Amino acid sequence: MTVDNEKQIRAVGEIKDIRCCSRDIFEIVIAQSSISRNAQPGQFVMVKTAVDKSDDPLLRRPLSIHQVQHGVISLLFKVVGRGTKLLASFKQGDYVDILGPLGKGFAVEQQTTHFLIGGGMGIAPLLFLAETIRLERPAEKIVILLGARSREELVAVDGFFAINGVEVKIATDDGSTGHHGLVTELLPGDAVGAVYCCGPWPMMKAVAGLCRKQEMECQVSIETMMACGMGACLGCAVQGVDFIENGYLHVCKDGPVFEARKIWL
Amino acid sequence: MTVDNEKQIRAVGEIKDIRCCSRDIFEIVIAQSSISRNAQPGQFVMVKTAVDKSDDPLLRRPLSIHQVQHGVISLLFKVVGRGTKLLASFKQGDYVDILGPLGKGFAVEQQTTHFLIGGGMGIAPLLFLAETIRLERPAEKIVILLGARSREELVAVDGFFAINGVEVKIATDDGSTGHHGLVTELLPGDAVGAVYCCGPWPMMKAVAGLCRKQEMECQVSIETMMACGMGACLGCAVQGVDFIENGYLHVCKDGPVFEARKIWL
Amino acid sequence: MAVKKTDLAVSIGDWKLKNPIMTASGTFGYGEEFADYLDVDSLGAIVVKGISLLPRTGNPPPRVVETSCGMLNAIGLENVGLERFISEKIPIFEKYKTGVVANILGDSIDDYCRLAERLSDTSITAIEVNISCPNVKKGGVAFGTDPKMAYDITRAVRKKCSKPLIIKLTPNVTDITAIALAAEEGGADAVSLINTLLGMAIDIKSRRPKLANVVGGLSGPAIKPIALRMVWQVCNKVTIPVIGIGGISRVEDVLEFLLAGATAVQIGTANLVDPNVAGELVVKLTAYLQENKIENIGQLIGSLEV
Amino acid sequence: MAVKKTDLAVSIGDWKLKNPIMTASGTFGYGEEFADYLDVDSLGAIVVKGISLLPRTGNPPPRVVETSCGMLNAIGLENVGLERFISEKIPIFEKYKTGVVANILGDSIDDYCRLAERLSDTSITAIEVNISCPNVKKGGVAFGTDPKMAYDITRAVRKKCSKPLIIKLTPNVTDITAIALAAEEGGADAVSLINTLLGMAIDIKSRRPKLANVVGGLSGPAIKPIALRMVWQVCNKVTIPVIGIGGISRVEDVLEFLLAGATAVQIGTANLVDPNVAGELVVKLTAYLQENKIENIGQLIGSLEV
Ligand SMILES: Cc1cc2nc3c(=O)[nH]c(=O)nc-3n(C[C@H](O)[C@H](O)[C@H](O)COP(=O)(O)OP(=O)(O)OC[C@H]3O[C@@H](n4cnc5c(N)ncnc54)[C@H](O)[C@@H]3O)c2cc1C
Ligand SMILES: Cc1cc2nc3c(=O)[nH]c(=O)nc-3n(C[C@H](O)[C@H](O)[C@H](O)COP(=O)(O)OP(=O)(O)OC[C@H]3O[C@@H](n4cnc5c(N)ncnc54)[C@H](O)[C@@H]3O)c2cc1C
Ligand SMILES: Cc1cc2nc3c(=O)[nH]c(=O)nc-3n(C[C@H](O)[C@H](O)[C@H](O)COP(=O)(O)O)c2cc1C
Ligand SMILES: Cc1cc2nc3c(=O)[nH]c(=O)nc-3n(C[C@H](O)[C@H](O)[C@H](O)COP(=O)(O)O)c2cc1C
Ligand code: FES
Ligand code: FES
Repeated sequence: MTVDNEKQIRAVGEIKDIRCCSRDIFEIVIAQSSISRNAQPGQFVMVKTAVDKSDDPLLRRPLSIHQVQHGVISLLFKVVGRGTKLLASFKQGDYVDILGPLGKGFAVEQQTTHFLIGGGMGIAPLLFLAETIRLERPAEKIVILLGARSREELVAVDGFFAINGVEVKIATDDGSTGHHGLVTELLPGDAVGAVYCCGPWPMMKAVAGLCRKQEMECQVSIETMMACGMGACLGCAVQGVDFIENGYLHVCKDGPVFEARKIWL
Repeated sequence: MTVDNEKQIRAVGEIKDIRCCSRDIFEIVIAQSSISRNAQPGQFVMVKTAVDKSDDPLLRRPLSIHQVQHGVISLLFKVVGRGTKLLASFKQGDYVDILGPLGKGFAVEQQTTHFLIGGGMGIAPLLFLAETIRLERPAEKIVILLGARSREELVAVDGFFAINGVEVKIATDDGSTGHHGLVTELLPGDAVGAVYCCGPWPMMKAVAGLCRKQEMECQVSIETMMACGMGACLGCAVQGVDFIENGYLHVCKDGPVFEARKIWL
Repeated sequence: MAVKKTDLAVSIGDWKLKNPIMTASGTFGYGEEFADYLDVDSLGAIVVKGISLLPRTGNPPPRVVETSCGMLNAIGLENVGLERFISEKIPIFEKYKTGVVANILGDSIDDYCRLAERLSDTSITAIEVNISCPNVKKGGVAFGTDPKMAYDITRAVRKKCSKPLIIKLTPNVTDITAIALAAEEGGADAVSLINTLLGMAIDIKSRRPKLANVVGGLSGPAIKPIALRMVWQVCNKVTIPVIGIGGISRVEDVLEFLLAGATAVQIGTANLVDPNVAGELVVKLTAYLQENKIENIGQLIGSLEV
Repeated sequence: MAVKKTDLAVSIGDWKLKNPIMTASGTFGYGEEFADYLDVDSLGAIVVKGISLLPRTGNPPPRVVETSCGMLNAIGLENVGLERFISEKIPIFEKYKTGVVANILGDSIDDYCRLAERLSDTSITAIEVNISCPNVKKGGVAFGTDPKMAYDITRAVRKKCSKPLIIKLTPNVTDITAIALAAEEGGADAVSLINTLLGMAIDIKSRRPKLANVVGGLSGPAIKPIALRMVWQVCNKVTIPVIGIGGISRVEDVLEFLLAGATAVQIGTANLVDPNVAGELVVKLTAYLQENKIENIGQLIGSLEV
């Protein structure tokens, strides 16, 4: 089944670990050397959640690559429907069928400071991104701004503290930890550098707006419904600013990461 | 979900044990006090094999009650398709959704000798039957005749040896254990008593034929495709000898156990 | 403020159902089979196994086969016939404190008329006409595949039927709205849809069809999107109540059909899998209305925004 | 005895395919998307995304939604248009060592004719005509729902088309055999079926359709029994080759369609789930023939015993 050509593959990986981080948020660690070798931060995998011999749920589910280590990838996901519910019931030692790495990830260029802004499950791709920036650009500053509804919804923050010289700031809607308010309020009005953002639409819209004002480069990671995740079905359409001339963009191929100024947010 | 009224119920039972008896034959032990209390030998349960949140496979699978003990029932099944394959992947501690006890089981009356004849997976309902006869009629003789393709396919025989004063005879097609030949050849030509038979059609036909000749009462347990197992869909039709006058019999309600002389075998 | 009672009642003509959850013909026996699993009286109504003038033995086995998220059946309308239905089954129904709908089928318009006329004299609550059956006089084309035939049969039965009259539509057509309109014009009090979609399965080992009848009717979750589309289309065309059927097993499914415009729904194949499901759906639908502070189920019906 | 080579080749008119496994339009991109997952050249043929005279942006999102064992799509026939197709895509196809079928769509018979004429001058192997599209001149009724329109469009396109001509049928009809016969009479070299079944899904939270287009096409394992029944019915009526499509994902599915009489099959939604599936099916089909000592795939085709 594995077509390992150092590019996109379909492979079955053993689950090395699966654990509940909070009420309905899980981290799953899957052994997959090819994907872990080729993945870029911001890319995702398509995960089959149906058990063998069952055709339901039919479609795979897109999940961002959360972290990459020694031949394994880890995913951080929230149970929102039946696919993620099924995935949460997988056990260590089970095998899971995945496609990846898929899509265009974050572009990291030289900057004074890298601001990684995550809201809710938007935190998922940011750990891999932070680790990559630290590795490739050891001298540049990394600031992580995380927003969540409450302390309970704020998971997987520890990973960031383990990275050298990373500053982490937190905001919660209910004030149960960190700043009481929106994550956008954590971005200094005089900030200079690049912004990488993943979260709910209103948050990304707000962040993109701030960046436009402060003339910062901003990349956002977009979510849509996806059937294939690999550019075949054209299901994942989203309007770019050049929609009238060039038609829809396709999140799984052209994204999921886009320059904010190229998308209608 | 449980509607426990000492009759048929739909209930979720915890899997106390699941083990592979041979290559593709499994025994599963399910905690279900109501079903274990009400079950009669020859009755069956309908088991949901799809995992929670999946609609596929849609239908339940009929399995005979193999044994009943202290609040648990056990099932003995062979993996033949996707439903049984899924069931085999359940683990101890998982919960399984079952309906039961269903159908009409074996009728046990006073006899000099009770011959229990099983072929292949037809062994499944016979252990519960043997234990019931022993309990209800301690003085009567029980003879178990078992046929299988080979030694490997012959499973769950030990249970019979544990029953007081039971005689067990074995035949295999390849002679790898017991008599080299058909299980029907194990029935003495001068046998007197009642016959209870479960196995492939050709075997049940042969046994029914012998019984007719030897004027023995013979009950057979029939398998058909079933959708509901409870008399609602009329999917499980089979011709009785009075078909012209009365139409089809329905295996899940009128059976699965029938007097051999009332069925077109 | 006092908690207002949630009102789940819906109407089909003069007939008031305590809630919109019905069972579908052929999947709920005569109700008694389900007595161990649920309280039949808690349902809005039950529709019993299709009934013909004379008893039918139905098709030879195999009659059912599973498919992906669905099943095919070719029961062949096995039933006890009108007379035994009246003498043996109706006394059972009289104990139920809910509506009992007789589903009727025949080979000719005359068959249907005689069934409707006779049943109108019984305690049956309503009559549902299964027009997916082949019209023997027209070379076996199903009544329900032609608007003219659908109109003719509805009109003829309407004259003989003093009970609420439901015409049950087949989905195996190019334009189901044309058939629904014909039924409305013919005098139906409601239409119910969909019946099963014609399907087939083959056993590759024996190289034979899996059903003795070769083809059979597809039902279950697999067909839900088609059923919902047809219900929505029909609700946009007719003014009489529409009863939604097809792949309903969860309360979310019930809500989808109500939002699309169905006044009530019928639960079919799901009964065969989970015999208590119809009762559970009444409970869950009630809870949904309460949680969402919807006082009257009418507020949901047809409230889809497109 | 020397082991004979297994022959999987099938023919559609003069066109010989090395095996009967094709991919279905709209589910395999232009082939290149799948290069990482399988060897496109190992397939019998690929059918590429439907193409219109002018580029189309397609429908607004959401465009896809999952259903039980199936999916609904309302892509809206997004494509790059004929000119870019010829200049950008055909050069890619020329590298493939397998047949490439162009799937065409339009608003009028004239559209289809111009597409067929222009593509006949290219290196495309064959042309498949998607007649599920609405006929703008006839008030938007799909060409494929009326035998007369199906005949007219086939006949007109046939005159302009020098390549093998496949007419792709919609299942949303009362009698698909009538449409298939019309296509045969109109001069088609083959018919392919089925396209998607019209379906719908509703989001109960927002009370809005899950697809921006409200309705969409249902595909996947859920529809396989319907597709197989239609293929079998059509195979019993027409003499031209039939290409089976609908819910095929396993080698058993392929065999069911071949037994029912299909000369070849197309894999659709399954490509979206398992991008290497079509390649695997070629391998598994070959293995099946070898294990069962079937020398020629022709021995399987139509060998169902009813
Ligand atoms: C590129 C990409 C990366 C993602 N990364 C992550 C991640 O790292 N962690 C995480 O928790 N989630 C992530 N998501 C979202 C995740 O894919 C969905 O939550 C998941 O598919 C829902 O599946 P389900 O079966 O549990 O829910 P369903 O029962 O299918 O649906 C439940 C809800 O989720 C929405 N939904 C369903 N499928 C998708 C989909 N494909 N994309 C977006 N929304 C959907 C539905 O509209 C519905 O409201 C990502 C999505 C995309 C497109
Ligand atoms: C009353 C009754 C009691 C049974 N008891 C046992 C038992 O104790 N142990 C045991 O191993 N098996 C038993 N069976 C058979 C068992 O139900 C089937 O093997 C099982 O349903 C197959 O499911 P599957 O999904 O694995 O196979 P599928 O993939 O559904 O089919 C594989 C093969 O099994 C046959 N099959 C499928 N469903 C049924 C069915 N409902 N009844 C009969 N054959 C079927 C099919 O024709 C096919 O050839 C019993 C059957 C009945 C009717
Ligand atoms: C086993 C079975 C028997 C059926 N018998 C009848 C019948 O006698 N009369 C009828 O009008 N519909 C009959 N139907 C169709 C159902 O009432 C219903 O319209 C159809 O199954 C779609 O609903 P579902 O997907 O919820 O099952 C039958 C369906 C099944 C599965
Ligand atoms: C996302 C998607 C896009 C499709 N686009 C086209 C198309 O452009 N032209 C066409 O003739 N059929 C199109 N189809 C229909 C398929 O080719 C096929 O007929 C249908 O999906 C049934 O097969 P399946 O169940 O194997 O998917 C499309 C199907 C899907 C799922
Ligand atoms: S999800 Fe299929 S093209 Fe993007
Ligand atoms: S299996 Fe449904 S009536 Fe017997």
